[in-house]
Amino acid sequence: MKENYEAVLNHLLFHKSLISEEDDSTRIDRYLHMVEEIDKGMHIVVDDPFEKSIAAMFELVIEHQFDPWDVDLREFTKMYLKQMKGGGYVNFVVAGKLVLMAWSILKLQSEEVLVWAEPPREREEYYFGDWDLDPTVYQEPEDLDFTHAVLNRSDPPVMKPVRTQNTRPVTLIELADAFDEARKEADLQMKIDELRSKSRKQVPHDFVKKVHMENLTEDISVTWKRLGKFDGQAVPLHNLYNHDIWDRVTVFVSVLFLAMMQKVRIWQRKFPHGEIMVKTLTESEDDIVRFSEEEIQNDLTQEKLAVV
Amino acid sequence: MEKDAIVEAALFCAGRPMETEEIAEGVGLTLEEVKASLSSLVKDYSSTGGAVEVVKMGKKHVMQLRGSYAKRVMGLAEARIPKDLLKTAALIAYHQPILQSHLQKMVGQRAYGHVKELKEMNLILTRAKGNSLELTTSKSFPNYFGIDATNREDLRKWFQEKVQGASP
Amino acid sequence: MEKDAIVEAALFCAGRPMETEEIAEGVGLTLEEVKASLSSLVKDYSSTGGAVEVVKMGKKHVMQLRGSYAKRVMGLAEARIPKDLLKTAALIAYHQPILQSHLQKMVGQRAYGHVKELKEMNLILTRAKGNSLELTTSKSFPNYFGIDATNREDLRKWFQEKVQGASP
Repeated sequence: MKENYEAVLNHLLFHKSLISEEDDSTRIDRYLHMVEEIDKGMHIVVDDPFEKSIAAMFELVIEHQFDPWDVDLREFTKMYLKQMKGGGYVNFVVAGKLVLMAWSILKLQSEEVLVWAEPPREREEYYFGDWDLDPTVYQEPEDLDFTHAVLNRSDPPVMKPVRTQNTRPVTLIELADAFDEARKEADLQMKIDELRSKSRKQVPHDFVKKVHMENLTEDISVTWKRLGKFDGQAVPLHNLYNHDIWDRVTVFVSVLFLAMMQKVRIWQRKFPHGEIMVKTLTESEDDIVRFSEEEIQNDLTQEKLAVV
Repeated sequence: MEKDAIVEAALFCAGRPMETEEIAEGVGLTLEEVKASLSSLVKDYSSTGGAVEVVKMGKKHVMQLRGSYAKRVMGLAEARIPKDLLKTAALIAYHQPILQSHLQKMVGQRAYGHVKELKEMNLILTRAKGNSLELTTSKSFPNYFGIDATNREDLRKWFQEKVQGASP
Repeated sequence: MEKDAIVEAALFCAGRPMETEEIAEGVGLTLEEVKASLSSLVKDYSSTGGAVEVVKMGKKHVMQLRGSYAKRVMGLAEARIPKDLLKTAALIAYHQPILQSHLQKMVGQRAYGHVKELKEMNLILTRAKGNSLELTTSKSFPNYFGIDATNREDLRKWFQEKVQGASP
C-alpha cells in the first residue's frame, strides 16, 4: 500500500522535472512540501501508508489541485472499509480526520452541483462577487478590466443564437451505411478485446512485482530525454528503445504514461501490427489542428492503445 | 420592439404549433395583442410569397415552410437520429435478441446511454436476462425507418442483405 | 419557384450556418445563383426590421433570430445554457491561450466543471502545459455563437469591442 503514497509523490516530482525553468514552480513546490508534511505527520498523525496515501490524495483535492469530481468517494469508502475489516486495528483519530477530509470533498462536489441546480437569476451583479480577482494573473490592465466587466454584468456578452431546429427522417441509405460502419467498428473492437485477453494470459505472474520494483519516474524521464532528440518530429516507437526486451517494455509503458499526461500523442499506422508512432506535443497552438489525416484516421486505434 | 415582431420571434423560436395563451405567457403580451399580431402575421407572410408561412391550425399557429419548398430542401435538415446512435440501433436490429453486455463489447461504454435513448424513442424493448438486459427491436422500429418488414426475422434479413450486398 | 425563396427555404430548414457550396448542392442551383440570392436575402431581411435575420459569418450564411429578440422569447426555446457557463466561455475566448489554473483564479472552483462542459460541447480545446491545462477556443466556437470571426485574434477583438466598447 505504500506504493499509493509514493505514486502521488512521484507524480508530483515528475511534473516538477517537466516544468521548464521560466515556469513558476512555486506551486508544485508547495504541494510537494505539503505531501512531505503529511508524511512527517504534521497535518495529521498518519503512520499507515495506506491511510497516508488517501490523506495525500484528499489533501490535493481540497487544495484545489484536482477536480473534486475526479475522486470517487464511494470507492475510497469501500477500500477503507475493506482495509479496516482486514486489519483489525482502527486508529479512530486518523479515521475521524479522514472522514472530515472526505466530507470537505463532498462539500466541494455538492457546491458544483448546487451551482448547476440554481434557477437562473434575474440579476447577477454579485454572482462572482465572492472571488477576489488576483491581479498577478493579468498581463495588461485592460485584461483585468475585461474580466471584471464580464463577471459583474448581469448578462453574458455572448448568447447562443436562436435558430430553427428542423429534423428529417433517417434515410434507408443512411441506416445501411451506419450499419456497415458499425459492423466494421464492432469487429475491430472485439478483435482488440481478444488480443488484450490473450496478452494478459501471456504476462508472467510476477510481472507486476517486477514493474513495481523499477523506478517509474526515472524510466519516464529517460524516455522523455530520448524523445527530446527528435525535435518534436513524429518518431516510430522502435527508434526509442534498444534490443533489450526490458528496455522495450520500459519505453512502451513510459510512453503510455506520457500520453496520459498529454505530453505526447501516440497512434498506430495500421491495426494490429502497424508501426506505433510517438510525437511530442509542442508549445505552438496550431499543434492540435495540424495533425495529418493519417493521425486523425488512426484516432480510434490510438484510443484503444491508450486503454491497454 | 414591435409587437408583431415579438410574436414572430416566438413562432420562429418554438418551431412548433402554439396556442395563443402560450405565446402570450411566453413573451409577456396580452391575449388580445397576440391575437391581433397573429392575424397580421398570417396576412403578411402570405402576401410576400416567400418560402416561409405563418398558418393557423385549429387553435394553434405555426411558422413553417410552404409545402412545395419543404420537399426541395428537406435534405439539408439534420437527421433525426445522430449517426452514433443509429449505428447502435442497426447492430441491435441485426444481432437481436442481443444482451446489453454483448452490445457493450461491440460499441464500448456508450452502449448503456444508447440503449436508454433508443428505449425512450420506443425503438427497442428490454427485458432482464441473467445479470444483463436482453434487447430486441419494437414493432415501431421498421415503421420508423420505412423498412418493409412485419416481424423481427424480416428485419434481420433486411440487414443481412445489406451485409451480403456490400462490396467486399 | 423563385430562386431567392428556394435559398430562403434552405436556410430556414437547415437552421445552421452553411457554405454556399452546400446550399447549391442541396437545392440544385448553381453557385452564382445561390450567391446572388444570399446577398439579396441578407439585404431584404435587414430592411424589413422583423425578428428574423439572414447574416453572413465568414464563408457561411445563417438564418436566426435577431439578438435583441432572442432574450425576450428565450423561455420558449428548448435548452438554455447557464449564464455563468457563457461568461466562462467569454473569458476563455478573450484571454486565450489561458491556463486552467488562471481561469480558476478568475471564476473559482466551477472552472473545472465549466471546462469539462465546454470541451464536451466541442467549443474549446485543451492541452497539457506545465501542471495545468492550456485552453483555447475551437473552430466551432464562433459558428456556435454566431460570431463573425475566422481566427482567434478576431474573436478576441470581437469580445473586447462587445464588452469594453459597450456603454458602461
